[in-house]
Amino acid sequence: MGTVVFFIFAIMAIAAAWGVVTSKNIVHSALYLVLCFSGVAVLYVLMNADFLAAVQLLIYTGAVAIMIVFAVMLTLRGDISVSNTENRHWGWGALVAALVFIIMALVILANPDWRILATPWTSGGSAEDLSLLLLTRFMIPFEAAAVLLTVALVGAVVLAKGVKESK
Amino acid sequence: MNLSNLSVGLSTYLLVGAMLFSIGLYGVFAKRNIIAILMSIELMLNAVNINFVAFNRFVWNQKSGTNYILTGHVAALFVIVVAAAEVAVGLALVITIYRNRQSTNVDEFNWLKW
Amino acid sequence: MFKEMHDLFRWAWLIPALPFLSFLLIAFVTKRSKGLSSTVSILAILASLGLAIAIAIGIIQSGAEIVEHAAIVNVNWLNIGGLKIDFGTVVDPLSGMMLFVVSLVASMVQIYSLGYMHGDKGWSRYYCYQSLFAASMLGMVLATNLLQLFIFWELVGLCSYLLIGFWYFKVSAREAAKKAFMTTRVGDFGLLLGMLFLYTKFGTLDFATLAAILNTNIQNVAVIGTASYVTVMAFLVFMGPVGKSGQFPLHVWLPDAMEGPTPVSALIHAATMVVAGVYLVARMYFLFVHASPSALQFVADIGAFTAIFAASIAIAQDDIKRILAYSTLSQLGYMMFALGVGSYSGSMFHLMTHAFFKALMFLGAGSVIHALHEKQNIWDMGGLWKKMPITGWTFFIGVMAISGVPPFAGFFSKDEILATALQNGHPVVYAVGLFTAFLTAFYMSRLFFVAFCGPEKPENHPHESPWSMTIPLIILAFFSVVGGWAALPDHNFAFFLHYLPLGQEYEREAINWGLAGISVIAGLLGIGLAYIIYLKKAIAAESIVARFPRVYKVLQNKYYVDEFYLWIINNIMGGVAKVLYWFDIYVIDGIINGIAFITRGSAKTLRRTSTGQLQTYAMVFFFAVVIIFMVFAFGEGQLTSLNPLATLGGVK
Amino acid sequence: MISSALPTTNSLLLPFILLAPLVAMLMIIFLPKDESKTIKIVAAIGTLISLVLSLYAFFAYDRVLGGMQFTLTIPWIPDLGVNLAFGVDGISLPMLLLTNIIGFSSIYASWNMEKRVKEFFALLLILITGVMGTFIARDLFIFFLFYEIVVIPIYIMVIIWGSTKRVSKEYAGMKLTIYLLIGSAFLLVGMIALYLAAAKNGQPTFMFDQLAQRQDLYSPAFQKVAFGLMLFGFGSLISMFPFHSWSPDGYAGAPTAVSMIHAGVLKKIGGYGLIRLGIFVLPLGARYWAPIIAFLAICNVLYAAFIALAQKDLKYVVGYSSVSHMGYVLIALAALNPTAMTGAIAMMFAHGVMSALIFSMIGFIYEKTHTRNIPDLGGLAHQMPRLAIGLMLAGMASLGLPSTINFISEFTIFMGTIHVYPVLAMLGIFGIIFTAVYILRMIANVLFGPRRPEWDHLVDIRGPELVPLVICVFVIFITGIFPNILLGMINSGVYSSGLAKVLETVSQVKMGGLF
Amino acid sequence: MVDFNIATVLTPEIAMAALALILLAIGLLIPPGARKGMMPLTAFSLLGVLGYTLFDFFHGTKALFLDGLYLHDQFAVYFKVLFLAAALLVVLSSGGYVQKLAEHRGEFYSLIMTATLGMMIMAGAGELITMYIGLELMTISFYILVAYLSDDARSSEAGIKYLVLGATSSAILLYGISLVYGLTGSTQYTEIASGLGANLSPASFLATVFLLAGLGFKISLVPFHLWAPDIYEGAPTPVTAFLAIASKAAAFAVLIRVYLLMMNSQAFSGTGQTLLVVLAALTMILGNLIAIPQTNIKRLLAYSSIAQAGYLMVGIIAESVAGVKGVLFYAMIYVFANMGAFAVATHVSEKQGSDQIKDFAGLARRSPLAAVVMTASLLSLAGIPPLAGFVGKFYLFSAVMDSGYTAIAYIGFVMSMVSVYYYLSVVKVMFLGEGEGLPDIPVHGAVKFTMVFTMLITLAIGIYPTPLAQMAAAAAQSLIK
Repeated sequence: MGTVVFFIFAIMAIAAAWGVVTSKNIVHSALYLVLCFSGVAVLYVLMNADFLAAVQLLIYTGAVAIMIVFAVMLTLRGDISVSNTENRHWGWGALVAALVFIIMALVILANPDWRILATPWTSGGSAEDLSLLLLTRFMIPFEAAAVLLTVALVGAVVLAKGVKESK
Repeated sequence: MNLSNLSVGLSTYLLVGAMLFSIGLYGVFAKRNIIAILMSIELMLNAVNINFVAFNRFVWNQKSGTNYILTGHVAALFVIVVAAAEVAVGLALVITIYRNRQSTNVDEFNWLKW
Repeated sequence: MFKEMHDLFRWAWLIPALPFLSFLLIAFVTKRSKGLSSTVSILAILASLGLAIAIAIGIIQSGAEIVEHAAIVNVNWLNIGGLKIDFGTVVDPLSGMMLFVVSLVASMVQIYSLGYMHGDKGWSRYYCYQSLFAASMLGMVLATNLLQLFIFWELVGLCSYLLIGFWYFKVSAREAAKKAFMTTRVGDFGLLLGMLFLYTKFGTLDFATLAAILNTNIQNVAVIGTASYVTVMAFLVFMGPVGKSGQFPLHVWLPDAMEGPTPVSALIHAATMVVAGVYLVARMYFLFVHASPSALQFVADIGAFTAIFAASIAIAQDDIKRILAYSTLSQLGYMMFALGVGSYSGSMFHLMTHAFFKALMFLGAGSVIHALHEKQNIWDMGGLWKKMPITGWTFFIGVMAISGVPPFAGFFSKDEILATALQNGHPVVYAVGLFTAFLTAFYMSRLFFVAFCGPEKPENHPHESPWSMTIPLIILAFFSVVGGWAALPDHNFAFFLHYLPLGQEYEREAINWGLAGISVIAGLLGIGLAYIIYLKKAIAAESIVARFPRVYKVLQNKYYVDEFYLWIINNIMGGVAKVLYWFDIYVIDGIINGIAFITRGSAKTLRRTSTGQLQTYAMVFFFAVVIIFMVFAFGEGQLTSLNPLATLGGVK
Repeated sequence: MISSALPTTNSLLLPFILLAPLVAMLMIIFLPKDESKTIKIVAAIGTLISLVLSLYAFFAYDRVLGGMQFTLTIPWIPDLGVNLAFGVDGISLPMLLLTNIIGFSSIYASWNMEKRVKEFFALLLILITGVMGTFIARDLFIFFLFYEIVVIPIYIMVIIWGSTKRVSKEYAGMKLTIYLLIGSAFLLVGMIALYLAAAKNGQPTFMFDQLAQRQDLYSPAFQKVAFGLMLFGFGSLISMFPFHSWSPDGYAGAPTAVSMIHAGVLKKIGGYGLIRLGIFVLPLGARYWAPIIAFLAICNVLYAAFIALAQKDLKYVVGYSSVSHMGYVLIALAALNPTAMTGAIAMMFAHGVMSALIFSMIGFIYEKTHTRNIPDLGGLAHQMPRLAIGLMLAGMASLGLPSTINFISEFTIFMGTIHVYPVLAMLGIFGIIFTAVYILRMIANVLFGPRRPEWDHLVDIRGPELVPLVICVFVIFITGIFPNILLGMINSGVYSSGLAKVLETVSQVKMGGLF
Repeated sequence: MVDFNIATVLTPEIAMAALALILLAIGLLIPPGARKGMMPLTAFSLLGVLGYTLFDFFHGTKALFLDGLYLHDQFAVYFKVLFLAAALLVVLSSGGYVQKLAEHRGEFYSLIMTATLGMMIMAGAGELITMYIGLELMTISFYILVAYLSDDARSSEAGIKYLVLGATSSAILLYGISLVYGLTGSTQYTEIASGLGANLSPASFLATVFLLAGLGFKISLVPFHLWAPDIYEGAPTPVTAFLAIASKAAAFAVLIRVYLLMMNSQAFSGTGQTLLVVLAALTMILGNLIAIPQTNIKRLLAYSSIAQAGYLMVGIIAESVAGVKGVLFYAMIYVFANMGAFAVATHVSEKQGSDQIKDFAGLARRSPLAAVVMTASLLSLAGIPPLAGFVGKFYLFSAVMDSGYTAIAYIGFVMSMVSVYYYLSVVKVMFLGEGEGLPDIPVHGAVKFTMVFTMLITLAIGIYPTPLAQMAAAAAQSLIK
């Protein structure tokens, strides 16, 4: 059953990702992105990362996607159906991306240690377990991440508001 | 949810990650709209997260000591945070540059060259 | 006696030092004051002359003793590992004679110049150079070793250069000076090489030591190397004299050197400097003697050829100084072949007498030129004997002397040379010498008859020169007459000098009146022929010229040797220089500039990789990642494990 | 003066010599811009102090004792083994003296400088200090440091105060700089390789003497490669064929003072380095490369002499002539025997003084006539007799006239080389003929000939302008007439520093050479 | 669990975070008229932290915190000193520049603080996730700083380029981290070292390459360098300075740590090492070559800094204490040399309104101090004695030659002499161009101080490098047991 679920959502995620990069309409791309994130969230659940799945849904499908949609709306002009076209070099892009995929896939497939099935899950993974880690071992990156978010906030404000040189 | 009897292997998960990564990469390479590029980057970061979680689940699930067992999750969490921050700044930048250039087409962002 | 004399000889260094002092004085102190400069210079050279006379007397008194034990004083000059050179003075009959001749002629010329150079702007400079020349020449004569000699040798060359180019505003003087320096430089190249080989072989350049080594070891070829090695050295050393003494083929500079003031020509290019080569060969005679016979034969051949070669040119020249110059060349050839045929003392004898009468004739010519306001063509002169009696008479003495008419000096020395040539088995050389004597008499008489005896030219207003010019003429004329008597009553200058090379016993020999008669006849024939052609005009010179137009042209153009050299210098050397310059600019520099150009060009091309398109950057980035990974994996031999078939098939 | 009165270790004499121009430079920096007279005087005093002190060093040096004297050693960068070590021996002392002679003269040769005086003299003093530093350094690192210090001031001086002729001064300056720097890049690699090889025994050092002592640490193969690198670096500096092409252009572009110092002393660092670093430390490498050096040296002599014949620009003539003369130094180095080595050092000294003199004279000519084109000049002896004397004496020295130091050094060189490379040495001696040709042609065409009215307004050199003339001529002739003053010193240097012993050892080594 | 003295050890980081927030607050709270005091305030607080860090360097003890996830060794502290010094100099030299900003001055300084904080975390990180967060903190601060002049389209363009490329590169870095995690089960350096040592698989190679690419992007290693010139050109000049100096140094701090663990794993024994050599050589060659035809001073300095990264890589390739020491030494002097150049460039572009090299014409006359400082800085970058760059290069290349890589030393030295060519072109313009009729450019206050200070330090280290060399040696020793 898990296998079926996995394949459904994995294929969904990949297909949605494909949609993101191939859709000619930027709004469609944004919606595909939401779909993709959701599919990935399901994969997290399949891998016993329930908390992460929740975070994924909240942050990505919620916050990030909404932000993107806002940005799309703010910057949209002209015909929306051609708002997201490919550039001239897309063929080369496809080639390089394919090459990257090939080496990644080869490496993954060539590694016998990774041709394994899951052992029973023993490690927890609840918000509590994670928070304990974050506040002890990963205290410094955690604090830094807090600063990082502040910086992002400030930066977004500064940039969006615009800094002018006084003449 | 009890999905303990799943039978999909690590490689498969990793392949999904790799595929998402490459698709995102393609998006970065090929899309004209800067927002689409930002979205593609999000895809790549997601692919990495799949990797982290999968490795945590399959390989290091039983590694002794509580200190280690959730490193992948923690990493994924941080990546999500960073991705969010990045996208926030990125979109703000998009707005800025749109104000300046009246465009979101990266092909036109080539004033700085040579 | 000898001991006391030896103390005198220790002071020989003063002879060059005094003129050198005067040179410094003039250069740094008195150059503003004309009178003072000339006074200083003349006083110095006269003092040197006095000393030289004293030393000469001392030498004569010392007799054979000084021949065997030359008075040598040495101080160390340079002492480094592998090279030790002394400076010193050697007093022996050879140097004594030279000292006397040089200081005498130099003083005469300097006194003469008081009149000749009167009013010249470069007066002080002139006496400055004169003093330097006297110092260098006298220093060269006194040199105890080859390097010292070479140093002064070059310095006299420098003075010659300076004095030829004394009137530096004349382009011809400038070019002549340059030519003189460059030509002699070619000879010096060989001399320098010879010196180097000598030092490497024998570890010394000291004449006495070298002679001793060669004399003692000559049998033992293993010690000093083969005779041919010595011969090579002899040839190389001989190159110096070829340049300096104007032997063929490096004779070209000497006629041009007449661009200098005439007293300079008299002093340097007739009497003293040009004989330096002869002097050098005489000094190094032991080397030539020990070399294979071909070396001396070569010297003789070159000398003889130069003698007749220059004499033949002199016939066709019209410029009074050039005639004298070619005559000098010819006489130098005489001295050289004298050495070659083994007439060592004869050569030195001729050197001395030639110095007297050639200086006399040059000064006489100078007197004429002075009187005629720089006219030098003999055909523009005429009838000068009457207007300038002193000059005329003294010049006549000179002509007689050079023509070998007894009892004038030239007769004795020339006769000794010719006699030795025949005795030592060089009949061809003898014949050449004899014919040269005939030619010499001919062209000198031609000069004399045309310039002094011919019809007066109305446009000329000659008058006798001032006393400062005539007194030296008279003194030199005196020596031109009595100079040869030194050989009397025996017929050999060696008697006078008590000197033979290699310490051989001097043998008296009587004068061979038969041979002497032949040479006198040759001289008289020459004079007679000139008399007939130029004074009597019994045979028209023009008709001879008309009969052999080519020959005349070739002679007048000095066998086109100058043209040939000029062609070589302009076309070969200049051409090579241009080609190499082209090579330097376009190939060597071109490579450098090419590298720079390639660098800049590639930089400009590579710059275009930065397209400004961020997606291109990203693609390059990931493509590079792929490539690096592939290389990495391939290099580490991991590529096979990446084979997907193997992976999927589970073949492990 | 007896040197034993001086402390033989930690003498402060050399630092003072080094510091005097530096202090003058600092004073100049703080002087106001328009006080050009004061600036020049300060510069002159600074170099004069150095000159006097180095003269004192020259005569106070104990030739009997030999070796390094007036030494000073301060550990500087301990982890690299760098010592701030100064000292002079018979090899470096003449070069030090030469530097100061030329340095002092060059100040006066630039006495008429009016453009950006302050910067000019400040840079010039840096240049002089740098060159001096290379010669008194006993430590390779310090040596190299000083050497590279001088490159940039030269560039700046060329581009600001230089002159343009066949090539632009910017090009000339850049070519000069990059050429020397690329050469020094290879040198640096060789130097590091040497340093690392010497540090194999665990005690890193840059001291020349210690590097030389550790012969057993350098394999023959290593020596070959390392010496090759040195040869490239120093060879470029001494303008060895075919790495000479910076030299004529560089000199033509440079202002007088720079040409003087560059041709006079800076170039000699190449020869000095080849002795100090190449032959002392890597004798086997030197032995291996010697035939090649000798061959290239003769190329230098003849090739450059020929090209000088075809030149019309005065500075190009002298530029190529200096390339030609360096050939003599190089072949002497290649001969690898004490006599030739003495000659080489003497030649460097002699050529230094001579070229300084000739460049200063040409500088005055250019300054007054604004041309260096030989056909445009002529008859200058009429208007400027003193300058004519200077140029002529320099020319005579250049063609190796006896009684100049140049003759003795050439002679010593030939003496040392003739039995090692007979054919090549003969070809080299043959070169003196061509030297005579182009020098005499230059002198004749510039100084002599009819008076030209267009130059009648020229004023002869006078006052301070005479200083380079007087000093250089005095040095040329006094050392030429009494050569033991200089050659005795060098000789004691060659023997007491152990160079002679090294040469003796190496000459007995059999090696498969190229010729 | 938590070490009781972690607070004392983390003082600089905490102080930086606090300062960032305080400056942010002050910037918002105080009235615009009083904002002139922002610069001195920032500078003095940075100076305080720098002083503490220096004290820490000499008197602190080596310690591991949080099970080795965060390291406090002299290596880390050395880099913190470096970052703080760079930040201080940037702040000092940017006073005039920031004055021109109508608003958000507080944020500017605050962002410099956070970027510095990110670098410090990178240097101290003992594991990859912490490192990554530090890196992102730095990078995101830089995204904003680069695009700070939001009405300047070039600045925005640089920002967007940096953001896209930076994010892509961090994605690949993350992918590498995930692979490392997958291979070894840990993100901690020491454990990775032991884990990878036994595992030589394509995956470990891929992880290595991805990590190298991610970090190589930051140090602008060829072929991951293409972003640098564009971003350097577009960014505000002080930001460019900071970006070129500090962010590169931070990436090197990480690279050294990561590389040393890779080194243990044999992954870099054969081909890997060769690859690095080739990349370093390419970096030196391309950086120096492309710099030649540049006409914009910032772009020129960008390519120059690419080349400098190549030199620094050489020290890493040496795989020895000496090599690391060389990198540390060179990185420090690089701060001062580059800072001097950028201070002048900032000042001139502020007065002149242009970054074109031709606008430096006659600077030697218009502002002798600036011209001299620029010359000294550029020549130090080129490695001309007696300036510090020479000694630095000497350390680097002697280390790499000692490890047996002579070829790269040739390339390095030759290319650094080629670099003299374009540095001298700038010098030429400054000294030769007369700049007719242009007014003098006076230099005052903090900017003057920065210029003089950097030049003096460059000169002083070049003449007497021992103190810095000892510091670098101590730091390198603390890293490698």
